[in-house]
Amino acid sequence: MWIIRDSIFIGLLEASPLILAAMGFTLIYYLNGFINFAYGENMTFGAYFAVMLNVGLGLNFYVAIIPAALLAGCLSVATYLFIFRPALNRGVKPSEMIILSVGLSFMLRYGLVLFVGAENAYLNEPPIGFYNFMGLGATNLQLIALILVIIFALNLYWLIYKTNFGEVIRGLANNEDLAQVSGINPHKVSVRVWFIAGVAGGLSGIFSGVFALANPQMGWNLILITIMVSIVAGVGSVRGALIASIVAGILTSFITLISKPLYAEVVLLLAFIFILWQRGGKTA
Amino acid sequence: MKLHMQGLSKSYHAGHPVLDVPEGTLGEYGLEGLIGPNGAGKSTMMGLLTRRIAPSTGSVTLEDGKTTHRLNPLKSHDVARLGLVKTNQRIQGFESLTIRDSLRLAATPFGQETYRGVLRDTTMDAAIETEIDAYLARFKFDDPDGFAKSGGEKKLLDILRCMILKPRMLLMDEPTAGLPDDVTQEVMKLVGEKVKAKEMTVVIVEHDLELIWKHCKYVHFLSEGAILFHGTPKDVKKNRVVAEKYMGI
Amino acid sequence: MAYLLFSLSLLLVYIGLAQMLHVQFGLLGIPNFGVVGFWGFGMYFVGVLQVQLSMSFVDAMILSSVILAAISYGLGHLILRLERQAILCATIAFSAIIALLVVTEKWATMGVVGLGTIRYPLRVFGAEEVLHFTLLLVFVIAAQLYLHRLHGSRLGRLMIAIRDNEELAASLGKDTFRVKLHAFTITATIMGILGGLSAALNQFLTPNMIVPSITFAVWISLVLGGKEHALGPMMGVFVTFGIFDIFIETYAPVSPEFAVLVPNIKLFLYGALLVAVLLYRPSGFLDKDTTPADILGGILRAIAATLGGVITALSVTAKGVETLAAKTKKDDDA
Amino acid sequence: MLDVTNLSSGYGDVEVLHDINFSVESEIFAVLGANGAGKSTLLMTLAKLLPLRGGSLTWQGTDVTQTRAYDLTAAGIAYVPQEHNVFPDLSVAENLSLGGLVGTRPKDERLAEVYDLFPRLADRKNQFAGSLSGGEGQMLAVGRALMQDPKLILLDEPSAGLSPKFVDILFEKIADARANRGVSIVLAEQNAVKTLEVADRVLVLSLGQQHLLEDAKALDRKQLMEAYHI
Repeated sequence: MWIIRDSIFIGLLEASPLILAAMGFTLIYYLNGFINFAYGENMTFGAYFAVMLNVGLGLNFYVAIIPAALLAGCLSVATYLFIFRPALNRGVKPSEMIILSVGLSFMLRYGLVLFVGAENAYLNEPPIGFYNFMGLGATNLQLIALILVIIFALNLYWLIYKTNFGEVIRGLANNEDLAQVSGINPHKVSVRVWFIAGVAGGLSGIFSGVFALANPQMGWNLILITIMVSIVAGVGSVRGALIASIVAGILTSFITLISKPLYAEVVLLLAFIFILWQRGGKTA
Repeated sequence: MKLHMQGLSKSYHAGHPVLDVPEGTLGEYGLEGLIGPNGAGKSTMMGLLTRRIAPSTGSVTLEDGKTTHRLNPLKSHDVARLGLVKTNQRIQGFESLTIRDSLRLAATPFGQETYRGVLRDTTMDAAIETEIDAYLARFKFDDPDGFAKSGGEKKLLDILRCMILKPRMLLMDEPTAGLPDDVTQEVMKLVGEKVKAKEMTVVIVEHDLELIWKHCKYVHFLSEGAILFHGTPKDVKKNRVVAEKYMGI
Repeated sequence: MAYLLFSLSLLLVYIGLAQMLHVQFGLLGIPNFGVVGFWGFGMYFVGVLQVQLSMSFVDAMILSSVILAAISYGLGHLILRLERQAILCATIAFSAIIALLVVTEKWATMGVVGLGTIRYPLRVFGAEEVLHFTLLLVFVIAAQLYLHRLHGSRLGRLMIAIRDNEELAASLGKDTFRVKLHAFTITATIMGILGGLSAALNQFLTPNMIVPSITFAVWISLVLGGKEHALGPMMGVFVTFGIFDIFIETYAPVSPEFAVLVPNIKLFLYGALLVAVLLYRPSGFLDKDTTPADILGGILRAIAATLGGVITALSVTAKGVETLAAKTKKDDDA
Repeated sequence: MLDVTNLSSGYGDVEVLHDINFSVESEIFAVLGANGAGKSTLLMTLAKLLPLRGGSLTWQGTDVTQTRAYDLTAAGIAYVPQEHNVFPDLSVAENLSLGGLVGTRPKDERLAEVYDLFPRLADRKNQFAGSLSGGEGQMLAVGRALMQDPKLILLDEPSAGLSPKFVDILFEKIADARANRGVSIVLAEQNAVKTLEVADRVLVLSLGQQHLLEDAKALDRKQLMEAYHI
């Protein structure tokens, strides 16, 4: 039994950034129907904004999170307005949109490297405390990250499924023509959705080093698993992304506990190909 | 060639079927029409016959005098190779192929596109080129060596692509939509010649009923997923049910 | 000189990969985002068989190709019926699996320690590098000639038709899945053969050679060069790898301070170029109807652009050196 | 209210409608024609989901030829497509709520009216719209349009694929909406008889051309059969 309990506990701790990233990524995927690799850089930049505000401006560690996430949201909107929307308007096909997003991802990532260097950037952490929780160890930062992720994820969930704006988003993703004749301006809604997704991505980046550090490659390392989780979760369902990311986290830690950590990824990747095949490749 | 449907049905949601044909035969009379109001299931029937849509129940068989082919286990390309071909209602095309290349593609028998063939100089086949030239002489395109430009040219190319496959049974799904009148006349003339020469049997699905009355020997009337009536154009035109289903009278 | 030969050989490998991707994506529309997986599989498999089992190069290459062909065929069966985004994800996943297995299976690959030394297949004392380069050159030229023929052939026409409208091609009696499956298997296996040839080229293999950047470098080359043009892959690799990795890194007189930035600038520009091309010229440098005359003009323009870049780089460097000198002088004075 | 002058429209490479002229007043305005006549294209163009290729469109005295679909909706024109006329992954209540985005009266008030008109929808309010039957789906689509408090509804073949009983109910509701709410309706239909029972005036299309424009009462069977080529 310990192995299940441990898997769930470690899995949740590990999956917490993934949960936000998968939900945010899914929002964009759901609305615009293409895979956005540059979302990885959205996470990276979120973490760097936090470093900048925390170390550079000396802002309190927890306070810095909020403006950093908002800045990440703005970055996301900027990529939409200046790159993706013009491309969509020109009728670039989904498979080419992906290549475009890869290009943007390279640009942002190595632009960042040129700007801040390839080394890790560290945050000024508050003192680390160590807690014993049902016989399992976790640091105070890990627990706070987990709690914050739960709060943010629930908020996002509530926004999408319980508010009028959530209806608008889902309606627009469901049937754009009908949304338009219901009085919805798709561009306005898209801008807001990219902002929300960007905020989620930024938060995910901040949490993914458990507040510790930022690195230009961090988003890139997370984006593949984010894409997989989001696609496995089904046809652009934010609810599904929430569940799938938790399952992926728990499954990873379970396999890690019984074998080599890297096998967990291999198993996940094989499962991913298998699920795609089973579903007949309906991604969007 | 004849198409025989047996217990053929298709339902997308459990319950109400979009098409339900206990028994039916198409292609006995050379040139036939298939008509019916919106939502009657004409497109579904076309899709089922060419194996683009899998049926919920029932089977389709293709009879060409000697042999009978069961179509159920076949893929859509197998059906085409048996000689059953359909023109498209919506404009379809290969945007990177010129008109001539598009016709060459259709005229090349499958299996001749080999990796070794790439090394041999076999891209031009004299017989095929002659045939294409004949078609292009009869049907004028703005620039036969360029791309099909207007919707009409694309639609015509779609029909010619099917013709050059030399099908033994041709299903035409709304051939006139988007086609200029004079081209429609010429297409129908060509179809008439092929049918007369017993090279192919043709079934036309059309909204333009004038065309059906004028050219078809036999008409099937489809409504609410069932073949309600079939007969000569005269009989069908006289039938009250037809007017009723079309206009609710 | 030896380094130049190595770089040129690597350039040929990239051209070869881009040529195969041209068939997969440019002609057939299969978005293979796992190029590094197929290439890396060939490289490591040939390397392991040679080092651990002392197999001859030819035997190792044959065995590796047969196995990779079987894998590609199986993978193709699973994914080639899927829609494009799904194919893209599945091939990325495939390459990630290969990269992970190289790290975990230490008994065969030596893991992060690295695997070596792999010897050249053609062992003539003193001329091994040249012969290996020649082998790659012959390989790439042969592939290029075949591609040119393919573009005007029945098979090429069919491939383009499948890319444009697969359902319509099927309705004309073409077994589109079979065409895709065979082409995918063949080209993926050739990617593995190029990997096998890269094993000898690199001599010493480490897992960090199997990184997604390779896939993307090939993609960027193809998309920049022109995905639908037979010369697109070659052109693309010249303007990316050729200019940056060979010309600037090897020849441009860049100061060491500046040199460490070059790879990052390169990747940044790759990204920027890709964005610009997709937004403003989606067909890439060479349109599918580009003629040889256009290409010549393009080359001249490319040279001009390169010279411009080099001059800029030189002036930046000169300025940097000047500042540095001034600073050193100030320090000295102090 | 709505004036259509020399309108032409189509999809992609094909021009479907040529030179259409009419104006809709406070009435039920029927658009009849066999399939392929261009009814759906006409309504889609009026809803501004297809751009006009020629001609102009005026709504309550304002030129709306270039107006976007969502702005036209806000100006009081609702549109019910023939197919894909609900948000399948949203519940019935959410579908109606989206319809209520425009309009000024309290949403709950309008919702109550729609549930009143279609009690079946109230029973199914938490069900996904994608799981409704054909008739219920049509009701939801009409209900969603009524939620907008429109001055004009463009209704594209609401009877297609419905059982006769449902068609009767639906036409009754349409007549009801006209009579009690004063909303004008452009009703595209193939089913001429039912339509003529409720319509004031009729535009008959034939293969993309304007065949005739007539008072519903004055139209006789022969004219109609001619237009339908039967």
